[in-house]
Amino acid sequence: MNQSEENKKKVIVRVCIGTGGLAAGGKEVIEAFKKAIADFCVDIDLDFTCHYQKVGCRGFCARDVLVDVVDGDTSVTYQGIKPDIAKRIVEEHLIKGEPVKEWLIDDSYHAFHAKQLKILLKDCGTIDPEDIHAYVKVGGYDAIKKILSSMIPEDVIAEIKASGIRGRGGAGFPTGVKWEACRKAPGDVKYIVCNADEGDPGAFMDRSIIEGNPHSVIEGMMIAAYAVGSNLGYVYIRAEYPAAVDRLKLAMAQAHEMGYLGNNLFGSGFSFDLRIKLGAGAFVCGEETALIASIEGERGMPRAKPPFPVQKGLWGKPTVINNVETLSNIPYIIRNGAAWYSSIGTEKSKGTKVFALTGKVKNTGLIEVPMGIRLGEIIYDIGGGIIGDKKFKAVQTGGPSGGCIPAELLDTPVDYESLGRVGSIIGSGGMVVLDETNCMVNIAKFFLEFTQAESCGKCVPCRIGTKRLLEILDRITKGLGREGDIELLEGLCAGVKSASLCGLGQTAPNPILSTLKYFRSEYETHIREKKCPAKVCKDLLTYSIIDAACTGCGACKRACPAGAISGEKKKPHRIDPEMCIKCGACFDTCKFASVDRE
Amino acid sequence: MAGLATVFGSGAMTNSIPEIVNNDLIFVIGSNTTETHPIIGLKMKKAFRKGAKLIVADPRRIDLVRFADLWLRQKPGTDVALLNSMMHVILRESLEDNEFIANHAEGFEQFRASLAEFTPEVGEKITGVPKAKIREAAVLYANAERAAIYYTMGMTQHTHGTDNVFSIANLALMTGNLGRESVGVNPLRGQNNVQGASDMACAPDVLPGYQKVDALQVRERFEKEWGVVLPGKAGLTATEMTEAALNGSLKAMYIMGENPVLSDPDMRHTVKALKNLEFLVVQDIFLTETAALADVVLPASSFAEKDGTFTNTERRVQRVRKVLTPPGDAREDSWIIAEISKRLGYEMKYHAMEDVMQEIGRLWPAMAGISYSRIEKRGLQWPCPTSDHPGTPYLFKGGFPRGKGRFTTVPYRPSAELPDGEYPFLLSTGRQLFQYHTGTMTRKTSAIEAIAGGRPYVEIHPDDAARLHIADGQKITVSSRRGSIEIAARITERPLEGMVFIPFHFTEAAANVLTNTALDPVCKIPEFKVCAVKIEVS
Amino acid sequence: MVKVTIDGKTATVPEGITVLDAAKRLHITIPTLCHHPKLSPFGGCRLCLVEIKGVPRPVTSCTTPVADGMEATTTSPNLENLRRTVLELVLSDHPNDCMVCERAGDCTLQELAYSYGIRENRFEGERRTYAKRDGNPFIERDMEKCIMCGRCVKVCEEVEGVGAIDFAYRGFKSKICPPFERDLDCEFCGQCVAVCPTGALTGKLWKQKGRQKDVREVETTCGYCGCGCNLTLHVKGNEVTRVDSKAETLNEGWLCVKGRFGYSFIGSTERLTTPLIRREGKLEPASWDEALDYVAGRLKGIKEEHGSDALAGLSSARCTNEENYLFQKLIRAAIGTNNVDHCARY
Amino acid sequence: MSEILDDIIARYREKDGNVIFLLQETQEALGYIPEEAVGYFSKKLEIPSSRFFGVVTFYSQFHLKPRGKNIISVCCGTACHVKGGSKIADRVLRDLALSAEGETTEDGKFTFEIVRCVGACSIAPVVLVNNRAYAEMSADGTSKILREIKKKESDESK
Repeated sequence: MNQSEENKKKVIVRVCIGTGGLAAGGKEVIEAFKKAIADFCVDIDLDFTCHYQKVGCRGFCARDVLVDVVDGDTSVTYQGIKPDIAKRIVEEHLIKGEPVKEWLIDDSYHAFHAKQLKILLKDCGTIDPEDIHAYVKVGGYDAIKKILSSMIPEDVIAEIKASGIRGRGGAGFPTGVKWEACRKAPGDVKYIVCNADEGDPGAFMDRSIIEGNPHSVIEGMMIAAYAVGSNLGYVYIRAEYPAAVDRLKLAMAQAHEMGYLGNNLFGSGFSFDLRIKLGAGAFVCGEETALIASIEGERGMPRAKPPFPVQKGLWGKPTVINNVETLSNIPYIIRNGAAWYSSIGTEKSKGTKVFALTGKVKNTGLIEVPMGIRLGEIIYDIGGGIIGDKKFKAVQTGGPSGGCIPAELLDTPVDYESLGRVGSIIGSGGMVVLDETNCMVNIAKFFLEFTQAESCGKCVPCRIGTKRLLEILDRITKGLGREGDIELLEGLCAGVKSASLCGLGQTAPNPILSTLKYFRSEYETHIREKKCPAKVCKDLLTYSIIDAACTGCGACKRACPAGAISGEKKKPHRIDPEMCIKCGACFDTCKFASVDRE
Repeated sequence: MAGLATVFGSGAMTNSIPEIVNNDLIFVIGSNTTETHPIIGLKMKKAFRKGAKLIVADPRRIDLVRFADLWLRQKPGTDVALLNSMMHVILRESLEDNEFIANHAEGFEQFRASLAEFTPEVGEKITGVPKAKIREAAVLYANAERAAIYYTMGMTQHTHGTDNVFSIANLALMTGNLGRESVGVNPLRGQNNVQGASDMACAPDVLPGYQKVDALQVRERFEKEWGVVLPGKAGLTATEMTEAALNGSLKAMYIMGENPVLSDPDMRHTVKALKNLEFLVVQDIFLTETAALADVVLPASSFAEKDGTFTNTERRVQRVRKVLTPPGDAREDSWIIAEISKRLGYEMKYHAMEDVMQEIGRLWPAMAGISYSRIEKRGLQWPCPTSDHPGTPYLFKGGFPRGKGRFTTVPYRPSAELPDGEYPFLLSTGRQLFQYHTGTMTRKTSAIEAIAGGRPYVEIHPDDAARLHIADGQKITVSSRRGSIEIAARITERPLEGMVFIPFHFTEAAANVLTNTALDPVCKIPEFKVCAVKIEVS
Repeated sequence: MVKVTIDGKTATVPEGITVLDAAKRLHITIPTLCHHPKLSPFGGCRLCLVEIKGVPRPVTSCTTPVADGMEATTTSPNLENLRRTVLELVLSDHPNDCMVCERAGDCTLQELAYSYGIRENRFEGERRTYAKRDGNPFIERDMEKCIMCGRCVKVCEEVEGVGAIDFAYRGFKSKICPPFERDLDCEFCGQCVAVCPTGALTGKLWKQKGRQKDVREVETTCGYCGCGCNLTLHVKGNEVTRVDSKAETLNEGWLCVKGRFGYSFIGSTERLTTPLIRREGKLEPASWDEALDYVAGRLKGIKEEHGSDALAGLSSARCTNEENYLFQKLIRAAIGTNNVDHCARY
Repeated sequence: MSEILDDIIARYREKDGNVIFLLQETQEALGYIPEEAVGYFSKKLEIPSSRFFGVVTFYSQFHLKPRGKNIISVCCGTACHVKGGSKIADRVLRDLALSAEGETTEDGKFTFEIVRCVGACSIAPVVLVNNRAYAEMSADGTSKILREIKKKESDESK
């Protein structure tokens, strides 16, 4: 590098390499930029140097790969970038100064962000998660420094209590109260555990936070540790999240190097260190006591409460377990004050909540909204409505522990109490939108399949009860449902809910109960008429070809894996119902809508 | 057991089994407790769960080692050196209980001097246990609140078995670890009624209740009760009987429920002795190896076919009840004894078995308070002198029967026969979990035979096996100066290198073909635990 | 000490005990299946659920410690309904073969099904089916009857310190098995059999040896090692059909493989059933009178010829106190020598 | 193998390790959990084998048999399910001629697994091929990927 190189202006190309970004080719995009620049360098003496910044999830995964080009004070965002577009951006934008209009973000991008309030996700998509200085630059580790220099633990707890923050892992227990209980529990050795075993299908906010802003979690844990009197923390994280694990390890190493983890932090006498424990793939380990068992190296079978972990947790010592999102909020609360935080949200649910908005909405992605926003606003304003402008049917919140909320309740505010009232929960923040082509019995069955497979097997209601629930649902979707099945489901759901040992079993019936509550007629149609109104349940469907519409192109015949379709060219074809395996290949293949599914 | 009796005036477990769970330090030396006394093993495990520390001193990696905080792997036969050097450390670090010594013991000063030479360095040299571990064990034991020592035949079946027991007693006396709940010295008795058989004086020098035969007043009391004149000269011990049979001075033997052919050392020697008798009567439930040599065999009863009592290792007298009639013409042992006695002109008159118990109580005050009705539900531990006495869970609460406990100076003496060039391996013998003694009962129990029967084995260290090119399960020949057996090798890290171990239950490859008849000079116990053997690959 | 009220009855109980134990002190019975007083609490069967004032959902009384002022209810329509549901669920995954089950009449599950009068079961569906395989001669493991209470796992770990079995897999497929589902390879103490509340674990030796009727139970003391465990012999006719031990004994009901399973030697066909006298080198059957007269005659003869000390007796540490006493008395009083010893010397 | 396992044990002793750590490292090094490895750990560490087996079979991460060269994981989390993940799973089964999830093809080239949410719900349905995520997949698209891998495999073996 010669002197002139150093004097050149710096252009930053910021690329999303969250899971969505990676899957869409984030890394390849960076390589393409590098290659394009190198190619141009051969012929032209560029008047800038290009720096690359990999950032975590920016939320709008549906438009990945998202690329920011930052040139001095101006920042331009591109969406849907593929590697082959990089060359054009380099040539037209970086060299000639003309942004490439057709790939610039559009209105949907703005609409997606308009109603969001980003606290956690703000830094998540902008700072380099692999550089501790990036976090420090935006105020990172100020909160812990502030605490260590000016607050006693009880003050910290009071501040957290005043902020009103409640656990973001599912149950919504007030965080400050939990800390206080642990602080007061007798014992010299206490632990802080960060629950990053995000197991809910349809939720990925914790992963995104760790990938995008790992230091905020570490700082949150430090604050919690100081408040309860702990010197050692564990991050229990899914082994299935290798990128997040690597980020976290790197962040820990950097924090150690900077003296932010270890002994006598900032000369305060307070020491704190962290260890990582990899979860080995068991949903139930999201449950506090199962998680403790797992950290101890045991089968993740929940233990009876009381005693609660804050009294007798890891290795029998008082332990606070908070989830990633909760901990990540803590530094922001300390930095900006409890009053600021509690001004956001509703009376009982404070702050913002991150949701994974997925399913049949146009704008899928990770969103952060103030508590109290209405469901409809999320789905229509942020989510942009239903794909293909189909009819909205329900939104499933809270994963396998949650429920399905129908169209008539879209005005429901999103907070702990309101969602509870309509039979669902906020949970960890999964929000899956369903449209008219989704069968609600099938959805309930899907969740029961999940909980049944993930039941640890310790207690009877969950081990056998969820199995029996699933079997009843299965026979209903197969056209073998009987009168009385709905009542049987209701009775057993009630039993499993109140008799199960842990949260998994206690909430497993929720998807059934909420679909029964709002979509009972769908169950009845399955049972009495042996029909699936949404045309999902395979065994209740028959495929046939509408002679009048069939052109005899033969596409369906070629697609049929069972050889059930016959017919001469250019003449209407026939499906042999005996041979048909109801896979739907013909239906999907036919370009003339001549396959009838009933 | 003579050792403990000499020191304290009584030779039995000082504590009871339920006290084990409250130990905070358990020192197991020469006892494979979990295999030989499984239920006592469970109590120990319960204590470990409650936080008790465990020191195991054993040349073999026995199962208990899994639970041990400290494992001292002494060479077989070097226990005295190990214990002496532990005591050396205790004195050096002033951990002894001077108050206890002053009030309850005698002969300390002389004894103290004898320990001077047993530095941990010397201990390490003799025993092979690192001196740091010797020190650690000494400190752990001396500092514990509720320490108890447990030992069995690993201590006693040596030519210096009595010395070993003296050493254990010295250690306990020095630290004042006696006379309290969960604190004491506990020889675990190997068989269901060893304690009872000893109490009942099936022993040549005492009458029931450890009352000396040579004491005139004692004899007079018995003569009065029994109505005969009793001999005042001590008789022969079991091992002396074998010698007497060989030299012809003993002509006839009546053996009840015992199988010395398999259980005594040097099997060929034993068989020769028994064959040399003019007349041999054996009373048993099976045709044992010994019964097969008899002139008359009398069919007797199993424990389920008779009424009576057993006294377990903690001195607890418990009921045995008749639930079956003996098979065929078999009879209860007591009936047989009485019939023979009658035919010898001495009639034994009892209406019921309990009459016998009452007679015992009249002659031995420690059992005077025990009657069948009192032990209907739960047994009582002697001493129990009166019918309202609750029994005695632990001994020496107020002091020792002989007044003060006596320190005994114990020099280190090597075992009688140690490995040499010709017989380079050290053989130790003992039991395994599934079998019992000579197998008279267990080997006739088909389920046990299926899992652990008919497969005698010799444990050999992997390094030795590798050196001799022995494969696991391979038949090898083990020979001593007395005989040789063919037996399957079991390669395991349980024994020390240079050491082999054979369980003695199996007649097919009887360990006691090999063992040495050398006796402890006091107790006349043979040295089952150490002899020299060689190994040849067949 | 804390004050608790259970079903309206108030008592002062030690701090730290469970609601279940407190109820026991008040003579209130709460149904249980997985609970065992000597093992750590599990809370898996959910039968012992109770309602506690101020607690939103029922809690298991076997795991919940008492608190001062606690008010608990052990029975209510809701609780009984839950218990019934739980039992029906358990039975829906349990073979319906009490008629041939070795545990019938001694089975907690059967007892509960009986007391709740469960004849019809609302639930049906897949039942776990396992091929029976276990190559050991002591313990029959019929895991289809296993209700996953975990007592066997805990007794093996907490009491025996062995850990030969553990829970494996999860959910409906969970089962208790030796590692890699191989045959049981352990100490065969049978503690697991003793604590199993159903027919999942039984003694192989018990098989078809008799049910409750005509079986007598007699308390006695084990004839093996020096521990002196208290045994209960189950006797039918003139045969010991089973051995176990009661929980309130000194050995707490625990036994070892020999004590629990090593009893069949009693009925061995190899037992000596008649006196034998050696004639021309061979041992031949004889009558008692013949044998006893012969023995007495020979002993008397030798004594007369060589003196009392030419005779000796060797007794046994396996015989009773009374027998040993009589034996030495015979040797001393009838023969007149102190040449008497026993094998305990070793 | 014992050298690998000894190394794992050494690291286990260094950290406040546990059974799960041992197994994770073993699987990382050997690709699965062989019975002999468990026996080895059990003997060296005096932890009953039954505990290892209990843990191995509890967590879905662990495998008792070697897995195929290529791991095809179809996500069947909620978002993927509502967008047709199960159809993709059916197709993979058919293409690889397997009868159930979790199986490995006879030639050892492919293992097919259903995973419960990989946390990439906004790009559902997702298929992971050797841990690389493919966004918004279809049954046909998956078939195409499988064909490509098969071709590459057969080219390599030539």
